[in-house]
Amino acid sequence: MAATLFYILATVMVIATILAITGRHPVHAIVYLVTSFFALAGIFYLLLAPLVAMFEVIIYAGAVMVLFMFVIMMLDLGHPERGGRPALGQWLPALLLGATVLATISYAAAGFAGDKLPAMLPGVKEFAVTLFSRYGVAIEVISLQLLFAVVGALYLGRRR
Amino acid sequence: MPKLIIDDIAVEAAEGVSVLEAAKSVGITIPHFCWHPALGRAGACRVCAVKLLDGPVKGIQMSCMLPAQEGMVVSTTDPEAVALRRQVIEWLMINHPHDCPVCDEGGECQLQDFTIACGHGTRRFVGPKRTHVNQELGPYISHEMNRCIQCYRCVRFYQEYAGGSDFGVMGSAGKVYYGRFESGQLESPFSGNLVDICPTGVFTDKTARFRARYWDYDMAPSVCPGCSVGCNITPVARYRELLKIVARRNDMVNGWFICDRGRFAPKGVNAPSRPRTSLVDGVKTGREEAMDALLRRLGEVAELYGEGSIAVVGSTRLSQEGATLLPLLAESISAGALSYGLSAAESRASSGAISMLTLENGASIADVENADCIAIYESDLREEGPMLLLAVRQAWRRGAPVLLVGENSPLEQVRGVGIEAVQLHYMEEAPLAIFERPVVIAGMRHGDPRVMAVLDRSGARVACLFPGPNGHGAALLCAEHGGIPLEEALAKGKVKGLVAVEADIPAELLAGVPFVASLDWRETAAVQAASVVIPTAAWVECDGTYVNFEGRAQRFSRVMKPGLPIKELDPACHPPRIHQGDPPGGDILPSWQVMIEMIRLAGEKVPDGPFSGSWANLTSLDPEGEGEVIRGRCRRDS
Amino acid sequence: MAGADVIPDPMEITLVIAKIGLVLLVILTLAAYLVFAERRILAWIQDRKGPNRVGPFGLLQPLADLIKLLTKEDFCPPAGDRWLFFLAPAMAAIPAIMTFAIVPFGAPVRIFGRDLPMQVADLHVGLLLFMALSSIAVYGVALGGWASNSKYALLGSLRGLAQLISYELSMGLSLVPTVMLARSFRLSDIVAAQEGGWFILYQPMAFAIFLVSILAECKRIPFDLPEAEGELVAGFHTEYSGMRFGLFFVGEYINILVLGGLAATFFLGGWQGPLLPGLLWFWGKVLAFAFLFIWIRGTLPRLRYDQLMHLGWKVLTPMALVNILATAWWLYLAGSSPL
Amino acid sequence: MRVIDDMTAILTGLWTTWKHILRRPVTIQYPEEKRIPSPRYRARIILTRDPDGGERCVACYLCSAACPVDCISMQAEEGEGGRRRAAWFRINFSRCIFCGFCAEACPTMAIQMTPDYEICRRDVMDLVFEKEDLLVEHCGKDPEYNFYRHAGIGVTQPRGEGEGEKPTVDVRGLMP
Repeated sequence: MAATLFYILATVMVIATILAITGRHPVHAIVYLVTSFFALAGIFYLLLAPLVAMFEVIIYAGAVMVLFMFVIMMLDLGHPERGGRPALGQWLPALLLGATVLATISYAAAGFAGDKLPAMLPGVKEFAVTLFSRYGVAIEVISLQLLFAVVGALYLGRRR
Repeated sequence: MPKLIIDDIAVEAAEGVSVLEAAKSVGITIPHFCWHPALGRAGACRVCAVKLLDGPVKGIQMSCMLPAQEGMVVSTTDPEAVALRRQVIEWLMINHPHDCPVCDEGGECQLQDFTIACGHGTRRFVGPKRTHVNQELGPYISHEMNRCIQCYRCVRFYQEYAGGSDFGVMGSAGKVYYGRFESGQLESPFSGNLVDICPTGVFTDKTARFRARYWDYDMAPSVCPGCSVGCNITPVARYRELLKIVARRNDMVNGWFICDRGRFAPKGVNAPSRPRTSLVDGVKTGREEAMDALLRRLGEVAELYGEGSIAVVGSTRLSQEGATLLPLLAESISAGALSYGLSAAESRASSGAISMLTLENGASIADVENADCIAIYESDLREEGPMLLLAVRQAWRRGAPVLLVGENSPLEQVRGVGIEAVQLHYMEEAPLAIFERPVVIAGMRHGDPRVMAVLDRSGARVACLFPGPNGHGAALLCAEHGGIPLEEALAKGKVKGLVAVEADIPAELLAGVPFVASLDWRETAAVQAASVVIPTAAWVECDGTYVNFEGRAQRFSRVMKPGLPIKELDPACHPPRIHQGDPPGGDILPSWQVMIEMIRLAGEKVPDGPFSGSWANLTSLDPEGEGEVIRGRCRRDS
Repeated sequence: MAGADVIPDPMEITLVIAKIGLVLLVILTLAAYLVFAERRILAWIQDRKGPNRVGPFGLLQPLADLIKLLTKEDFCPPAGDRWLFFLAPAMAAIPAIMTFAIVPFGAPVRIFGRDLPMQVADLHVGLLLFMALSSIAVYGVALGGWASNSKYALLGSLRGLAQLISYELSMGLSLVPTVMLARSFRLSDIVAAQEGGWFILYQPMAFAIFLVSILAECKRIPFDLPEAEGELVAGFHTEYSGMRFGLFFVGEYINILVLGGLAATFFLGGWQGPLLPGLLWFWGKVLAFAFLFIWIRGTLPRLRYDQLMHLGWKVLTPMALVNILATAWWLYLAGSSPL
Repeated sequence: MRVIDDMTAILTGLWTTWKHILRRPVTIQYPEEKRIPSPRYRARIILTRDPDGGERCVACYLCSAACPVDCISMQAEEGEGGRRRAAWFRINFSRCIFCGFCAEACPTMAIQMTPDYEICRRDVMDLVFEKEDLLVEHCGKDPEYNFYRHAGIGVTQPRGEGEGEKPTVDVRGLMP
């Protein structure tokens, strides 16, 4: 049952991602990408990582892509979908990088093929404890960075 | 040329002009009733008061009585003048019956306009009003004396200008009465102008009584189709019905007035029997089918009786547009004869006149009015050109003798306008040579073409009264294209098919013709005899051009849409419950457009418009303008 | 794949499906009547009578509205993006309905010898799922407005986008203290944690922030800027007609019910309450929230856009952050079990 | 404290609306309950008669001229006794905007407006009212006025016998 679900979700994800890359209209591309995120979240859930699944949706689909869309809608980009297809030369670096990533993943997958996943993944509590004790400093540094960004945004947006 | 200042505007007035006219020339209208451009001043109404602030005269003055003088400073808005005008108009309104809602003058009434302009609103006088009994003035003019403001315009026109003797002024002071000395029809052939000239509703047009209001009228500049004088008129229509005709000013032709015949004579536009739909053998069809049938039958006639057995007949009431296309139509259907509807006598006299007239020796109405001797040759002006009679009277008032030459110039015609005239037998007897500006008015009905040559040599200006409103144009084209009288064509016995385009052919001439087709808007003998009838638009329903007796081409505009008048519609059809574009019977074209369609159907090359070639300069005539004189074309062309 | 390969009990599946069906029925009916109730209550507030013609007291009005919407022309602007235009209403309505899956709407009952929780899915990350779904609902507004290819719709959807992601932040932050108090993301745990006292007593500030934020999330007056009929015709759904408009509309009212239910769950003890059965308590609280929403709509005027952003970013978000800090300090000082 | 002021303002608003929830609605249930507008209300147009029972309308065309939407049309004709009257008179109520200019323009008080506002019809064409539909058997709002008694043209009475008129002038009399 879970395997069936996985294959369905994986197919959806791959197709949606391909469409997101090849789609010529930015808004359509975003919709495909969000679909892909959903499928990914489903796969995380199947992998007994519901927390990651939720964060995937909240942060990527719910925040990042929405901001993307906001910018696309705010700035009238005209009709980029009517532009010409990228030339072969422009495809090459992407193909090259894609092949490298694919090869790496294949190698890694082959290496881990025999390993068993742990029977129970850590829950929210364990996750939090690890995050805030072991990686506490890093988290604080990142959050400070975000705070700077917020203060900077407020500064830029202040009334003169 | 005195220079004066009116309401802070510097005006240079013509010599001898009144202050009122000087103000009018710069667009300042001073209220007035008794003053009229054609009748001059009387000083009777007292509403044209202005105040002179500086100059040779000072204080309140009547502007119509006061000649414009150098250095005058005139104020029309001075409080004193305004107050006087308001008081005067209040006096004039004291006895007014206040019946504007039922008065036909309402909306086009000078008294209404100037009462408002002078600032009089509410009647303050509480005493009783003076009343009068009305007179029965015949079928054309209705009389309502209670509305009178005693401006004397009617009497001045009727007795002085038009020479009538049966109408005048009676009584004195508050009893002043304008009317006939006893009830009965007005005798003057120009009595209808009382309607136009009365500034209020004493005289109104009985034929259009209680029909419509000025703001609802369909109006357009037009030309009278009554005779060859070509008086400028404004036909008034409402609900696709011609209601009445009003004179339109054109100083080169009729001035301010028109005759009763042009104003009241039935024009046939509203006639219920008027052809409104195309007929083939008495069966209603569409216009296209009727034209197809007409061409087919003409082909059959030509096949049966041989080439040249068809005659195309026009008339002198066909507009110049139609008349110029007539030869093209004749050519396209291979007609053997072309006629312009002139009788044999008319044809001879007209061709003589055409070859004699030049730009120099033709007389206009203004020439008649300024003549110092007038000879009327073989003509009854009451029939052939009534407005010339009025012009003759103006010349006679200035001292010009009037000679009536020939048997067909009855003495009665001049009696109606109060002229004394001398009768002669022959043109040669007239001592024209001793006068400086003699004018001969020659009738074409009984005229002798040989006399035309005599006139040409006499040095007098000549006014040739062609038959019909476009007689001059028809005669010009007749000479150009070799038209012949229909009698002659029929006499040869070859004509077996007739195409009558607005032609008034006597029934006896039609009797022997096997095939007759008619394009007309009147129910003529030709329409009754025709097996194919195509209705055309009447003169008020289309644009067109008439060439008047002196050779002045004048454009008339469409007054109303063609179609059955609402009055004649079945009550069930009005208001229309289904909305449609054309009213019933509205699908008709002017005759010249029907002719172009037929030329196209016959497979000939279609001209761009009615006027091409040497006539092209007529295309741009302005209906509001004075017209263009095209007299003497033949001499110039040859 | 390892993990969840357990064959579920068919009985359980049947019950779950039955629960889903029941909840769906109740929610849709309630949403329909919420529309009617809003029209009547607004009318009363404005001294009018409201719809009272269809059926007794106008009670069949929702049916009449449904028939009208169903029979109207389904129109897409010629220059619009057809595909997204038709997708958007569903993206607005479905997350709202899905969210209700995690809301516990009554005390667990024993049926067929087993404990049956009155909740469709008792996820242990339930609160996060709510956050995830509410962030997805943004797409409905954004895509609907953009796909209409109309200036009013586009402006409405831009406003909607900015408003929804802004207030989602303060909403999420205001919920952190409840999680800290309940020590779980699981909604049934949160309800259970309030047995001794409703969280509104401990967290009035968080409740206030949450209440304002859900008003904004529902796009209700005084935060209805994405629709703003006085300025933008009908905002992001200007170009919609018929049942697609109906979907937007129903989605909005389901959202009211769901957010009311969540507010009850997070701060008012969920289905808990004395004397009366849990189901009644829960639905009573939900309807009380719904009434509050309508009442506020009948009272307050619409904010200006800068006021809206000011309130969200400069008032609610800092307040929520301060509240989290304060709660953390309090919990730290009070020890492991403050309640 | 601004916050407290703001809160009070919001709560006051909520309290006000709460009070109105409990108040009786002012709505009138139209087809069941009807209001009677004031006599000056501008609705369905009628053509009234004078006190003697004659048609007041003299078809002077002033109402059709005053009408800003051109919904009035008529044709005048001469009736019995020299009375001017309308051969047909038509008001297209589907166009009428009930501005009342026609009634204001009417010099004979013939055209008047009534408080009858229920003039809906199933068919638009039924909103075209003819003279028969417009003419009523009473004087409307001006019970005494009779135009022809004042207009000195001798239609309802011999000339010189109307209100405020001297006997007719004898033109042939010699007295000044």
